[in-house]
Amino acid sequence: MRSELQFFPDSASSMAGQVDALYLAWAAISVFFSLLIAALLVFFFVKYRRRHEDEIGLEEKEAPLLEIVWSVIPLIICLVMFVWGTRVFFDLYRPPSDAQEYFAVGKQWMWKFQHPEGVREINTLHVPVGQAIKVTMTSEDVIHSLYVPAFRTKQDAVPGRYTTLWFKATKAGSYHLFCAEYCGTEHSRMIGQVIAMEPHEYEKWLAGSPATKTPIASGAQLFATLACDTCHRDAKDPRPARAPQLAGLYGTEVALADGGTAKADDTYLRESILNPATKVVAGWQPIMPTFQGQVSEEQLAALLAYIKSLEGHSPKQAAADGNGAAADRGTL
Amino acid sequence: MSHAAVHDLNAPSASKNYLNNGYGLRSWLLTRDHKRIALLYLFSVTGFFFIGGVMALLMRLELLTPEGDLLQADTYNRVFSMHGISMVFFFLIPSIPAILGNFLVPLMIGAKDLAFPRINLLSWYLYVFGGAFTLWAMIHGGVDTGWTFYTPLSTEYAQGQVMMAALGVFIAGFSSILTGLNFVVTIHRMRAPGMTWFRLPLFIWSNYATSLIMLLGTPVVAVTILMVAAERALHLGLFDPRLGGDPVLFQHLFWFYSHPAVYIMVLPAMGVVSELIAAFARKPIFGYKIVAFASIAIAVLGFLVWGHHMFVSGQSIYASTVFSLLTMLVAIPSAVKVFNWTATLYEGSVSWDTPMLYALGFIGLFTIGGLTGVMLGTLGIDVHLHDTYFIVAHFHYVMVGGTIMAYLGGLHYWWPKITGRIYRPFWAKVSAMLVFVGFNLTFFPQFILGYMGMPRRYWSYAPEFQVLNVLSTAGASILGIGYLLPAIYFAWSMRYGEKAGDNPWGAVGLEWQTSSPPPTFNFHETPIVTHDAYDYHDQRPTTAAKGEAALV
Amino acid sequence: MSNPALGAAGGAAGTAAAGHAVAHHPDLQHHFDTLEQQKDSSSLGMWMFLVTEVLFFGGLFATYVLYRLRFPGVFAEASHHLNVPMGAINTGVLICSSLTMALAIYAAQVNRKKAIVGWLLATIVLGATFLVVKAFEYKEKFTHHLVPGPNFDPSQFTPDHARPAEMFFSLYFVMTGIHALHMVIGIGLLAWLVVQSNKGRFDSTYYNPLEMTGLYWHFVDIVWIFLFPLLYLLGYHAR
Amino acid sequence: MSSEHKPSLKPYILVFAALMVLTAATVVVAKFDLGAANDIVAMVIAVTKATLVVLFFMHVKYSTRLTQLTVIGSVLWLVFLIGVTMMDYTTRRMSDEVRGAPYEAPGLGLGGQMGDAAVAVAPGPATAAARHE
Ligand code: HEA
Ligand code: HEA
Ligand code: HEC
Ligand code: CUA
Ligand SMILES: [Cu+2]
Repeated sequence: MRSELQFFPDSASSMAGQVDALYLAWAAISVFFSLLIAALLVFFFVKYRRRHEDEIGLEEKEAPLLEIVWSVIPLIICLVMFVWGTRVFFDLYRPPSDAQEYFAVGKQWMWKFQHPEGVREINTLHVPVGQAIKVTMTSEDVIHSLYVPAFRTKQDAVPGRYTTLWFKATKAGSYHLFCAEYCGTEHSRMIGQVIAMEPHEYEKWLAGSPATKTPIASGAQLFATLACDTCHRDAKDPRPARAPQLAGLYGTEVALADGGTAKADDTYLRESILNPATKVVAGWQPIMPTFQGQVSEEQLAALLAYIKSLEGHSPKQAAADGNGAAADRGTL
Repeated sequence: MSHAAVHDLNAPSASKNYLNNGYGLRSWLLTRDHKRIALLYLFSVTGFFFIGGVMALLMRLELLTPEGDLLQADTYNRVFSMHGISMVFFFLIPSIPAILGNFLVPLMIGAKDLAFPRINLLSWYLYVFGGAFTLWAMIHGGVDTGWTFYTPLSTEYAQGQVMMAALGVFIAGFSSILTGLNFVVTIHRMRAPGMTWFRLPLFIWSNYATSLIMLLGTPVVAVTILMVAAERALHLGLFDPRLGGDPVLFQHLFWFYSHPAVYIMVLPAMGVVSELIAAFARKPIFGYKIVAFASIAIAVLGFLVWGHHMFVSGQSIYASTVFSLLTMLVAIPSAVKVFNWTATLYEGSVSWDTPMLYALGFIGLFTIGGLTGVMLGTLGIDVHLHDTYFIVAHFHYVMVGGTIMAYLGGLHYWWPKITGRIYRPFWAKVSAMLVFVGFNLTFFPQFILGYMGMPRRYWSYAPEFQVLNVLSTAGASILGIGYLLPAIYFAWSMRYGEKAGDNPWGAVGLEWQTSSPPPTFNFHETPIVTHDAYDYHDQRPTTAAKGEAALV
Repeated sequence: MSNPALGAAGGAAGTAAAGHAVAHHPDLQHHFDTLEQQKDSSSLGMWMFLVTEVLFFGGLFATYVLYRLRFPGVFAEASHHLNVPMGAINTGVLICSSLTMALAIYAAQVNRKKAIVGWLLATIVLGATFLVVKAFEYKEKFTHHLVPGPNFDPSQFTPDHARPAEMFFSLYFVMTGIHALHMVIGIGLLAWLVVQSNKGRFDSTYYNPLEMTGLYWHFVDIVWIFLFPLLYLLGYHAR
Repeated sequence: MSSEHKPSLKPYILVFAALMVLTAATVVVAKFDLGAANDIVAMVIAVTKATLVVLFFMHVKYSTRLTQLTVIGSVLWLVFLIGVTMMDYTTRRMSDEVRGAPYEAPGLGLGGQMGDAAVAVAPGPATAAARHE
């Protein structure tokens, strides 16, 4: 597919065409201006070359009109290209609503992926053609950058927060996957492939791939091993409750001890596990220990998936509204 | 521009000048003469250029083949980091301001020296100390962070001598601050009688703008580096995500300086080009005032666009949009300058001397570099191109094709003033051609590589990128020879070159009114300025100025 | 511009006559024409230096602003571990020192050479007082394990506040540490001025070094004027 | 420059008194819970104090236009530095909403402790959307 003599990258995503058009337009503008300047320079250089030693140039003329013309023309070009470029940019980063959620973690020096179905891969990402895919990513150590040239998109994976990119592959094939942000010794080996497959092949591949536990299943297991269930007992448990019921919690409005309320969304759940004292549920003592430092990011995600599953939550409901920021956390 | 120093025009050439005014080591190392300090800078800065150049050659050799065979991955990383650090902080930033600027600012405005001669010497020592730390770091294993020192790689994960290199850059930063401070005060307070702001040569305007950036930007990178050092050495957590810190904040603070720093690198070059074009077309620069104000506009606007280095960093897309728009705006003054220079040639009396060749090279290559910069400022394209070889090509076009071209042009132009002697024009023209050809062969293929998606800072790469990389390496060796030649013939000319005379190019400008090399306090009598800059009509070159033609 | 002026020269002009009147003042450096030009130059130079100082601290303040807005509650809690009386006293001490510094310059302007030395010494004493108080505060932080790093004791904070609190203390030490370093340099400059003014070098015709050091000293005071409320007084009411 | 105006003691003493009073005021005000106004009052007082020092102790009131411009310029650049940096952070949440990125509590809970974790699971699709203000 890639020959030794190729001077343009594969175009294999729904956005590639748009980016290429923008690029080629700019390239044309650049070539035009570069040639224009070069031609004028050479022409004047020859035409007005010094004929004898004491010659001087003709007296300066002022030409305000000319100054205006050559300020305004580049300005207009720039503004037009700015608007165009910004639209492409927003398209590049605004995932369509039907996008499938994939998750990626960068770490020195590998990419770890997980499919929504729970399948995990390292340095290789299989995706179905024609399906919009949103990759949510973070990093375990330094900043990395997920880059697929054939899809014309990239995004830094930053430790401490989530970032996203999305793409829709349009052509089956295997494409380079690079880490574009310098991340230490083996930065140039933090590479892999995105393999775009026709949907039915993708299904086949999924079915054949070693099934890993779904997030919910591993969450349930963690819930036991971390001894969450010693306090958060099953509703049917005859013993007195030591902690609030978690089933059906997700998406509801929780009354807090300080009189306020909080929407039980992902962030709230996360918060409750990592920093339980931040928001104490009304009627309960803040006895829950913090699990900060004891659960990994992935385990956390599994726990969340499990807790959410306890009522078969509807995303729509959760999306309704609610600000999950902690009371003492600012807006930034 | 003036009738200064008339007494001395015909004085015997053996008269006292700044070069023969004392020969001992002390007379150099403790000098307060801005011209001697300029020469001290010339030698030390050139040293760093060749160090950086050798690193560049090592990289290019490694990149000849897709596999990593010449260097280890870790070595390669240290090599490009040291290449970037020495080239940016120890070569390009001080090059034009600290060498040509130091030499010329007092001369061009008719002052005896810079306002603070001792501080000027101090800034050279700071530069040397900073350089020594960096060299120490280089010898003891180097740095593996890239020249950008991104956190948390630099604070926690990098293995190399980050502290030492950071300290070196920190110290060199103060050198640059003090130079800027000296220039601003000198330009405000030390102008000769009659030297009004709008009679200043454009080189002064652009150095003034540069100095403002040095003063306003450098302290921020200094404190940022300090914070990185504190985090690395003392385990304070200022950018540490585990304490709730934000590694991207480092990028904001770093680029707040380092974007304006690219204008520190190019504005003085633009000033040089204005001088060259005026002198070799024997004509005032078209739209003098607009070109002067454009420098200031670049300096000011340049502080508001740094986020264009962070479009894919996770920066808010709204902030990115604003940064992109401002980036477009800051390109306009540069565009205006390019057009004004071109228009200056119209109906000029254009000589083909070597400095002019470099000036033309600058305009052409800077245009390409600048236009690709504006492409990168366009959001939709930068997402794909960020951290690819397209960036590498862009910045070498502006820094090497732009600034170094101008710097070499300026050196050739003022060499007779600095040393009193002239180099061999034949070799100068040969090297100008080698540099031009070698440069384009090295860096043009990298634009294509970049769009194909080859990431930068890669020590091994996918096989389909090889053809263009081979071209690039071939170009680099031509370029290397092109740079080696001037080092040889300049050195040669210091001893064996023909005496140049006070004004070999028939240029106007105060620096050409005094003897070559100038006396210690520059002028035998304070000049009184009565003409605008580049006023060739009222100040026709009186003696036949033959330029290089006399020598060929 | 068309005015091909001799006398109309801008900026540095200084007519020859003026140049001669004071040209032989012992403190006039060779490359300047007049004492006035020299004074204007050093004053402008000092101001340019202060500009860089503003931005130097600016980097720290920018960092502070971000994390403060990100963790308002944590910062308020962490600031409870700072000693407000000591901070307030130090603010007063610095303001006094600014006054004495200004008075030293005033003494020079009215030619009271003895008083210059006295006010300078007073400034040094006040500056040193500030540093001593600061040293006690630092010591307190050490003994209470509030210094970021391996010895930081998170158990003094609400559990989920501990790590951003460490960040607060990182900022506290970097900001006050760099400020204290500036004070030390300032005291060094003042000591040199004491020696010079003891020799009677400064009077109403020449007191440039005093004025320059004064600018620097006042600037350092201003930094503290911001540091004090930003670090100490957050959530003071909730103590 | 300062030499042009007649030196006098009175302004120094007055400014000194004002500075002391304002210091006391800032401490006293901080004792009361005024919500966000605490910060605003503290900053207004600090800026006032700084202005007094600059104008009188540093003689900027009697200085050249250039000096005054220098002071204004440095403050302006400080505003550039802080303001434009914050332009990013204040719009991050909006940005993450558009991009469908979970706007996470920055920093906490991520980073070093992810240790030997293998592969993470996507946070619920609704997270981001659930984050508006
Ligand atoms: C001398 C140094 C220098 C100069 C002058 C410039 C000038 C410019 N640069 Fe460059 N840049 C760098 C050095 C420099 N740059 C470096 C070192 C990096 C990489 C850092 C790193 O990551 O390691 C970089 C990276 C860089 C990026 C980040 C890319 C990325 O990492 O994703 C961007 C994005 O906007 C950019 C833009 C610009 C722009 C718009 C200009 C403008 O100022 C250019 C203006 C000039 C012109 C526009 C040309 C003349 C115009 C005409 C002849 C007329 C026609 C004009 C139009 C129609 C517009 N540069
Ligand atoms: C002023 C700045 C400057 C200058 C002058 C140069 C000059 C050169 N640079 Fe540099 N470069 C940077 C600034 C600069 N660079 C920066 C900031 C980076 C980013 C670093 C980072 O990512 O952190 C970079 C990165 C960079 C890369 C990308 C590395 C990577 O991302 O993996 C490459 C690759 O080709 C490169 C090549 C070159 C070459 C071939 C030259 C040539 O122009 C050099 C020519 C000079 C010589 C060759 C030396 C002189 C001659 C001799 C010693 C004689 C012997 C030679 C022969 C006989 C052939 N540079
Ligand atoms: C020592 C007992 C205890 C353990 C162990 C415990 N919790 Fe809790 N948990 C509580 C109490 C008590 C509360 C209510 C008070 C509060 O909000 O802090 C609570 C609250 C919560 C909430 C918020 C519930 C709501 O109604 O808003 C969640 C979610 C939660 N815990 C999850 C977990 C998970 C997951 C684990 C295991 C990893 C766990 N807890 C372990 C005691 C415990
Ligand atoms: Cu990961 Cu580069
Ligand atoms: Cu930039």
